[in-house]
Amino acid sequence: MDKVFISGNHCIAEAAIRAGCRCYFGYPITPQNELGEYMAAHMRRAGGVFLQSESETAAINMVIGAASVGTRVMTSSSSPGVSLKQEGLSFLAGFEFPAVIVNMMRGGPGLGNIAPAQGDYFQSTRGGGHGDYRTPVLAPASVQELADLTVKAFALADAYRTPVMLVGDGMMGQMKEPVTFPEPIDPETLPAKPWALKGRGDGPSRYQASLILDGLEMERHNWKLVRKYKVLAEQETMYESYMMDDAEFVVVAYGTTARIAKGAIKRARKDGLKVGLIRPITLFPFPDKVLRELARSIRHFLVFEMSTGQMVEDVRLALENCGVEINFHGRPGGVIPTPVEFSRVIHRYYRRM
Amino acid sequence: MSKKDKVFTVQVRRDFCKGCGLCVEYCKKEVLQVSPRLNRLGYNPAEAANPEACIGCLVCTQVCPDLAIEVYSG
Amino acid sequence: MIVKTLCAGSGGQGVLTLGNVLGNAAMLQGFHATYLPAYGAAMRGGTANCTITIADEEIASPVASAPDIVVALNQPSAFAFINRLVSGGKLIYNSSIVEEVPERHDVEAFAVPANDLAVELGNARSANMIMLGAFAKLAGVPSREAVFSSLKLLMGRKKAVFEAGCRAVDKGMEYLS
Amino acid sequence: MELLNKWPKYYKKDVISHYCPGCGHGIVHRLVAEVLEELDLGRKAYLVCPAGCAVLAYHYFDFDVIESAHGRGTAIATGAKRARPELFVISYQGDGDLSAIGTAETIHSANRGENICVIFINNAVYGMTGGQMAPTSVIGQSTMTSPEGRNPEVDGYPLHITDVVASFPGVAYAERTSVATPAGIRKTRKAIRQAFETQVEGLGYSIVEVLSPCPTNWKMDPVTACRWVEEEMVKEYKPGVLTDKREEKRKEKG
Repeated sequence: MDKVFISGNHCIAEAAIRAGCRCYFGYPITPQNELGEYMAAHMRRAGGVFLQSESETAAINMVIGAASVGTRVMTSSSSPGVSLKQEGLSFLAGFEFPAVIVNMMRGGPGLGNIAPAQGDYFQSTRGGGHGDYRTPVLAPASVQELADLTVKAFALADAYRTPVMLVGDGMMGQMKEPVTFPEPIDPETLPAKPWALKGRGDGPSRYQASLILDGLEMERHNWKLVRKYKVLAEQETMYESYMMDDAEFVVVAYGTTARIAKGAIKRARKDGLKVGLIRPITLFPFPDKVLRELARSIRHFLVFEMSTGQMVEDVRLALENCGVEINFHGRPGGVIPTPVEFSRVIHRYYRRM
Repeated sequence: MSKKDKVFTVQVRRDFCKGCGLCVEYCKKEVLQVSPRLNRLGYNPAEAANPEACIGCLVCTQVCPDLAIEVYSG
Repeated sequence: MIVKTLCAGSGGQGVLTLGNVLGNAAMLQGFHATYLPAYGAAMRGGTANCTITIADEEIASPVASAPDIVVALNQPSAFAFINRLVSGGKLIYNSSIVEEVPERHDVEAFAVPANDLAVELGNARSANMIMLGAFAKLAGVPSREAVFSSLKLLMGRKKAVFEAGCRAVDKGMEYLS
Repeated sequence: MELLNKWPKYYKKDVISHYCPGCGHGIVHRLVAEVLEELDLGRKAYLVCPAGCAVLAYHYFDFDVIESAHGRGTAIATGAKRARPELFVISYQGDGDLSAIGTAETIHSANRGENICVIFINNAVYGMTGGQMAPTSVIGQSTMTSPEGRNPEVDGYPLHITDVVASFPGVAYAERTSVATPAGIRKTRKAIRQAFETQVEGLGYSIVEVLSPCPTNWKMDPVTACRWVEEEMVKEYKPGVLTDKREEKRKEKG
């Protein structure tokens, strides 16, 4: 297929439809409105359902309904709206229903602003809602990757029976880049979901409950989820290495920040600094193994985020007892850092090596 | 044979009854009463104290929240 | 090669369309390209701007804190963005409207009377495409053919609009030759 | 000997419910199962059970059931019905669920005219959490959180949510009944049947509000609780058909 010059928000919607998503429920919030608008224009044509819900809470529960009957389903929002969806995310995780939830993060807390930010890392990777669960989180850094990871998100959701989050920010959503879309999947050809509620027909009736009053039973369910997350960590962890071959200093950044970091690293390389980048593509599961391996030979790590320091905690956890130095530089609340700024920070810490 | 002449049998599934007494209250023919003996759930279940008076109106089965009453004809 | 361009004007001048045609043209010519509109509250305030980056390698940040070229379609844009230009950068401004360009000695300024040229062409609304032609001439990318292909892709369904666009692009290119 | 009241096909056999003695849920559960059987809908039924006393309804219903978070029943029902219109979708909800925390979902699913059925159990109290005041508690009603009786100056007035949604063009059928008397139970059965037929015909949203005794939380014996429904509750919530736009809807559909 030819390349298309398309914005991130439109790209996610198109990729979702191509991935066999046939239900979308959402509520307007900037900076991801174009996603719902694209769905409104194109989903019905694909024979699917677009419905603008009365609230974020209603949207995520409509997602639960559609997921429960075996349909590939998506909702999207931005930070304050995703907070409202946390109740439903917890239920999706408990029910083990596949669904894709997009968060185009904005500045916060509260209404914050609509500029790009990465302040929802904790909320996304730590479960966010109540209870003992995690959500796989994918963090694309280009519009092409938005397309690829949207398709991946649906595949992961189905394979592991879990809600999957796709996190970007206003910049990812608004930016246009050339994209090659994958061929559309006919949802009818996807593997059957024997657990889906489709009416009992002539078979036995089934139910889906998240209330598990028996303590031991609840515990068993929780350990089952943990085992699932372990398999996810072993098989689905994704990251990108950039200029790491001879690196003596590692920058860790994701999403938009990783792009800016690449610009900074290019500059630093011109100045002769041996700097590379590890870009987590899955934020949960976090690519801790690769960081630990690197820590055998590299002593200096620097984390960039558009937050006051959230992913850095995962880096610290990954490198616990490795005896390495971990520094952090962040710009929260919707201030987009520049490659020049990042390269200055790289220089500063590099000199101390 | 008119309905009047039919014979009906009321059976309370003792261990399903929670003794709410609604069947006793609504039976116009006073067929049912609350048993003085506890059932396995610990309730005083209803029982057919006056079975021959049953006219098969099924009101008792309709007001029973626990599907604890069975009415047979013949 | 990497060219970062900021296009700015008032809402309705077709600034975002200009950026979109430019980005598509760059893609069709095989370049890496990003297009980033300013959005949100500022968008409703009557000004519009977008940043287009064209490169022959992977583009890091799509933001241009110091653009190589600024295309200013109105007076406030010329004032607001000339100072953002990188030293040695270029300002292309719509001299039909922009009466005054702030002094800056380390950048070059190019006047294009886009609205007057558009009227000459008989299509007053094509000032943005004239500016695009001027840009392509000055920047050397994208090629005339790529811009035409882009117009075809985006406006091809309306033949008259497409042809008017091509004429305007040519007019802009000619003006700066 | 012939058994006159056969066990409903879609009610699990020989399960003792967790409901308190004299609770109206058991009656409404049976009616739902009976009407599903009567209309041959059990094979494709999908029921959303609420957070509340009926949260365990899947232990009794012998067709497909999903549980919802508090108040979200009609959102889940909307998602399921939109995704698979061939399903027969019911949202079974209590008064706290439907008219407090789920008000928005109730109003908007009704206003969209979702082709679903809502069974609304109104017992004027939060049951499962132990008898707190509900939006539907009547004036003067003493509850755990209105110990001196519901005072409109502090607590507001009883919310007539079914009357509200009945006025919506998307609502094809709305009826209020009670299960406190044999006659009321017969009417409830009929109302549920009308509501179910509304969905089968594709006419839109239907709701049956059932005034239902909660002896435990009202601190009454079951018989007195039924009397309280008939003597007090019905003064606030008058039973009857609140709207029936099915004929119009049929004409619209052509």
